[in-house]
Amino acid sequence: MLKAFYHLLARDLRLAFRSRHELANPLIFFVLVVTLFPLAVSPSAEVLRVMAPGVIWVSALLSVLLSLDRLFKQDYEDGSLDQLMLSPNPLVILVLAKVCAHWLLTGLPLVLVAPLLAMFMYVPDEAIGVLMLSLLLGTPVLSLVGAIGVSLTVAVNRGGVLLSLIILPLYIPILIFGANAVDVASDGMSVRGQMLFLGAVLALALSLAPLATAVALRITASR
Amino acid sequence: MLKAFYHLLARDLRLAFRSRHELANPLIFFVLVVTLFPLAVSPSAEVLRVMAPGVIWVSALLSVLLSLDRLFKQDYEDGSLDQLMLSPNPLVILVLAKVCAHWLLTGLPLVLVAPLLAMFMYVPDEAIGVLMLSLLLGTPVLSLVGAIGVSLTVAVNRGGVLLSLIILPLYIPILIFGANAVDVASDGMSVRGQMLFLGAVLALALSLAPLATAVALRITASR
Amino acid sequence: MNGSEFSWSEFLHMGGYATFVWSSYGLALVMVVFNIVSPMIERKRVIARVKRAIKREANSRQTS
Amino acid sequence: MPESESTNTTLLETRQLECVRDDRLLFRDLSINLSEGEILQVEGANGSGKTSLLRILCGLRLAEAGQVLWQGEDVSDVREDYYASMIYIGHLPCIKGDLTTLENIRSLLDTRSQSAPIEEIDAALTKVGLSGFDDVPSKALSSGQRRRILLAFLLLSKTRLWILDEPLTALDVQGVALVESMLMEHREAGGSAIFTTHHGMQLPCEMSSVTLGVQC
Amino acid sequence: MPESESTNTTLLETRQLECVRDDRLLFRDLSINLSEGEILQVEGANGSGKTSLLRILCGLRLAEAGQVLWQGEDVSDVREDYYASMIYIGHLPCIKGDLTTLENIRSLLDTRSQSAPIEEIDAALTKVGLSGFDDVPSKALSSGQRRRILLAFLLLSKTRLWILDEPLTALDVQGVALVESMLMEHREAGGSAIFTTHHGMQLPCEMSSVTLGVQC
Amino acid sequence: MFKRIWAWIQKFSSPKHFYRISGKMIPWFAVPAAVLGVYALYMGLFVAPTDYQQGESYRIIFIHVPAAWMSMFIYMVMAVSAGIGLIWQIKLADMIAAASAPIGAWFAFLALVTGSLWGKPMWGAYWVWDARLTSELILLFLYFGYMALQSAIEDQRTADKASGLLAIVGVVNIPIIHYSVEWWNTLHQGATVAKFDKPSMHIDMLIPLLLMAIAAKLFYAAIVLIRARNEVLYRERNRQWVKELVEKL
Ligand code: HEM
Ligand SMILES: Nc1ncnc2c1ncn2[C@@H]1O[C@H](COP(=O)(O)OP(=O)(O)OP(=O)(O)O)[C@@H](O)[C@H]1O
Ligand SMILES: Nc1ncnc2c1ncn2[C@@H]1O[C@H](COP(=O)(O)OP(=O)(O)OP(=O)(O)O)[C@@H](O)[C@H]1O
Ligand SMILES: [Mg+2]
Ligand SMILES: [Mg+2]
Repeated sequence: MLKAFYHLLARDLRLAFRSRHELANPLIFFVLVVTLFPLAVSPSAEVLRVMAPGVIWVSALLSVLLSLDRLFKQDYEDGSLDQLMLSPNPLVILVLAKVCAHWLLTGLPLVLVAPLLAMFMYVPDEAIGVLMLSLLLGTPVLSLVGAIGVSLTVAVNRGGVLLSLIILPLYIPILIFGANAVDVASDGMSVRGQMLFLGAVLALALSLAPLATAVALRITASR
Repeated sequence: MLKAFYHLLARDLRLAFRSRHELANPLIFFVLVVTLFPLAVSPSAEVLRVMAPGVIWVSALLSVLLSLDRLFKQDYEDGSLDQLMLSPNPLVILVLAKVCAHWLLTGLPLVLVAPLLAMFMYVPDEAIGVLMLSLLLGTPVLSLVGAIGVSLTVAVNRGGVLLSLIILPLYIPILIFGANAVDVASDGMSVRGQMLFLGAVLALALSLAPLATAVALRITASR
Repeated sequence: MNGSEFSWSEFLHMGGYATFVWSSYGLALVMVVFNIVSPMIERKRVIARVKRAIKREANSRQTS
Repeated sequence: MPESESTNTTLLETRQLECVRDDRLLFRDLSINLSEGEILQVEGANGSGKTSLLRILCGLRLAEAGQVLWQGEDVSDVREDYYASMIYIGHLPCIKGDLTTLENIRSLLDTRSQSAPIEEIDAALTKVGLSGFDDVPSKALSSGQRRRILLAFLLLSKTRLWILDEPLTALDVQGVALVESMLMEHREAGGSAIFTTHHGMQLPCEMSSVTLGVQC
Repeated sequence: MPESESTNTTLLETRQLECVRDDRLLFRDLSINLSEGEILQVEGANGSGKTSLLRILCGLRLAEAGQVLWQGEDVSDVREDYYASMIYIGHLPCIKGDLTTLENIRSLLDTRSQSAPIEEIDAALTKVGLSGFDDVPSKALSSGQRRRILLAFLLLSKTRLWILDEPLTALDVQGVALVESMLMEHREAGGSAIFTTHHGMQLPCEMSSVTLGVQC
Repeated sequence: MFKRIWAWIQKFSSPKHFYRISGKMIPWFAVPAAVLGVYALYMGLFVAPTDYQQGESYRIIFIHVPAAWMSMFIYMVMAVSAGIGLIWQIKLADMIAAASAPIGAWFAFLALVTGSLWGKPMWGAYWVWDARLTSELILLFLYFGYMALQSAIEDQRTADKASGLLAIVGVVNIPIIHYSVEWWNTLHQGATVAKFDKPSMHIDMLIPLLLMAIAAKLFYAAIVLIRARNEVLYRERNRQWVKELVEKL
């Protein structure tokens, strides 16, 4: 069972590394979207500093959202998903493997590059650690919850925007707490509460989301 | 030839109206993304007023970007695009018809709903007209330029983020001028220069982009 | 440096801007070296690939 | 191999066509000569390049070398002329799941700037065994039924040259017979066709053939 | 129609299966009985519900009414057991274009928690005519070659029950012969199979069949 | 006459011919590049006087400015040769374009980073949203877009044409970007710290700067040839001459 998890994870990672450009894409999208704001709003330091936590979090969220497609869509379309569902292994494990791969390929790079963008947007140094931590706790939740949404919409063609409609509301708590933590940290206050919240949500999502996704897949696979 | 234009436009519109939810999607995405900012940054009127033009423009841009897929992707995948290219009519006309349909289905609704969002974000009334005008001039350019990008990436599977990488840099001038015009109008100044610029870019895009798209399609259709 | 005696430590100190100056020059050096080395590695890879293809072809000709 | 009894007008001709995919040479120096009223089958094993050849003939793909001529002129020079008198049906469905059978046919005809009265469309649908399905969204049709929509389109398009890639895909026995009779009628009306198929297709008439690939 | 000479153990059984799609009743009260060593062909015109039936048998689709039993127990109760001993190959490729032939086969086997030594895989590839293509990314293969990867997977999976939806799609004449011989060998080894096809498949052995649809 | 020129171009631009000639040309670029580079480095670090305003930090100029110039120059080279490849179907031009992109991206990156490193002591921030900086950043993205598209499309000819078209569209857009960013910045803010308002440069600073710029161009020429040769080998790998050549290596 652990082997099944590991094999699927390895396959997904290998697939991603096969098309190198795709690997970098969510990251570049993230950077690009963040860059749009100074251009659209104002390049002045005061304005940017206020906006930065929110903008970075929203961009991270959108970047994960748009890369969710690669979780199941292609597998659904080429029939690989059928094969996964016909696997003698529990579907939950396989789902978890796919979500893991997704996070390693999208969430993690965002966590790593966010400090740079934060610096460009004049976020004070002491808040940058908090930003990374909040993203580290938050992005896995985005992947996990996103998986539910994708599995529900996988049969809908051109479901991209439908997907956002379904998932964005679920993302909002994460967004609020994540962005708020950075904001508070910029003012030099403690962010223990926010972090505990994010941690709790992560634990919850980790235990429930794969199950929900597996159930959803069994439903939507019926074609 | 005009008939070919009209038929294709009608087909695309009919297709969109057939799946009603899809019709509403770019609009809902737009509204959702705009809504994220008060949640992520700050609900205070001063902050929102400063951010509003930029945020609305960025959201409109992302919303158009994400809906670009429907321009050619599906037609490519189901072979309809092959049939279009084998049409005795000039490809440029057909491209223009598809772009028109795309704008009517995404750009126009954004133009119409933007005033409402602007009001919610405390944009002064005198700037709202400018916002609409700037979107009216700008969104067609987004569709036109976007068409080039989509036609280049149509053969790349999971090209969604690649598409953004290619197009976002090309969108930046529109974004800057559009958002800036609203900003300036909020301060009660004249926006003649910005509007002229947007108009000029629209004229340029209208005359060159369909050609480039047609060339790109002939290139990428080769499979 | 003009006039006064040249001193390596002073030179390396760069009037207090050592970090910035030397990391710029360092990065430039890295970039130059990378741009020289990477096409060389690439060349080896291409040649190896062509050789493999030739060998495969020869093999398949033998078997058939 | 154009020594058929048909008129001697050459419709489509290729000269020294060469196609390479991913390092593998699929064919080289391929010269085909299709005259009016001729039916040509492209044969070859899996992966021998049949689909690639047909797409090159349509101008949807660039050949590595060589030319495709329509009535003696390079197709890229007489594109509109050529496209007005040929029709290509490939592996892909070209069908919009959200449109009904009727709408699909109409919009396919539209791309060719053609139109047909409803009676004619009805007749074609009946012929291909889809009568009664004209207002069903195509996504609710089975794979074979979807292919039949294309057959109706083929009938209605009334073009001189048919280029068909595996027209028998997903069709049942009746469907195969239907395609055969359609080809015969087309030929009698003076039309030409190029097609590929892996099923043995028995036409009660002369057929030329080209075989691709000495491959694998 | 399970009165074949094979052993009497019933592997797969359906009871009063009913399938409705889009308001149209495809079949009702369908009872199939597949014993060990039996080969069953599902017949029917386009759109008669063959694909739907096979997906129901796999548990990939819910029937409107009725049950599917694996060795006497409802498949949803013995899912892991059932899935460990059956394999389904449908219309869709299940192939990743970015992976090589070898990697594709490996990862397909992985989903079944199986593995095979490289020699065995090589042998299978040779058998299906893909030797030499083992390190080619699958997207560079033709449609028929891609189907052959699935045949290799089928060979390597060594399961008792094969459920094949149109296994002859896109295959050339040799490919068809290959599938026929594979089915024969599978049967001799005591395996069972259910398949659909529109091509006449001639197996030199008894075959049961079920015909769907009094339709159209 | 015209025909003869065309024939000559075709001959010279045949990959095989290019491969042979370019092998001989590389040292002619590489050696002067190295010599000039080292000399400029010596001049810049040891001879050029300290700037009375910026102190020693200004020495970043000898890296930063040539890199910034090169990033723009290479984009033009890339777009022009992509255009030639697209219109006249000259494979060599496509190869040059494809070989240029990564080098240009590296220079853009170098200009950005050295600029940032210079900005910290000068402006007190690694980054400000100034017009020139922003358009350099966008240039880097244009490079990324070109490279991503090139590598995303399997078929080499399609990839060349598609990314070539993109490079050309990018060129149309560069002046638009340039002006929009300028106006954007002058229109509504004055936050940018004092810009480069140096009346005239000390000659001892100017010379190493110019030498470095020339060295950078020569360096680019050498590297682009090496890279283009790799492209030739790779893309012509099925031709007999490549096989023969490789067997000798
Ligand atoms: C990330 C930060 C920076 C970026 C992206 C950047 C980018 C550029 C670019 C693109 C150019 C070429 C402009 C042209 O020739 O049209 C340039 C030139 C130049 N930069 Fe920077 N720069 C940055 C920071 C700085 C800083 C901090 C300084 C010094 C205070 C500086 C000083 C110069 C000078 C002196 C030139 C030459 C100007 C000329 O040719 O007229 N740069 N830079
Ligand atoms: N997208 C692709 N990229 C690269 N190579 C391809 C691609 N598609 C097909 N090929 C290669 O081109 C060759 C010919 O493919 P093509 O689809 O034309 O064959 P075909 O004769 O139609 O085969 P089939 O009978 O299986 O449909 C194949 O051998 C394959 O290796
Ligand atoms: N996605 C769908 N939504 C609704 N109805 C569908 C869908 N797919 C198929 N159907 C309907 O179900 C019926 C059976 O389809 P199915 O694909 O099972 O037929 P089939 O026997 O496999 O046909 P074929 O031989 O053409 O493959 C068809 O008549 C069609 O109307
Ligand atoms: Mg084919
Ligand atoms: Mg079927």
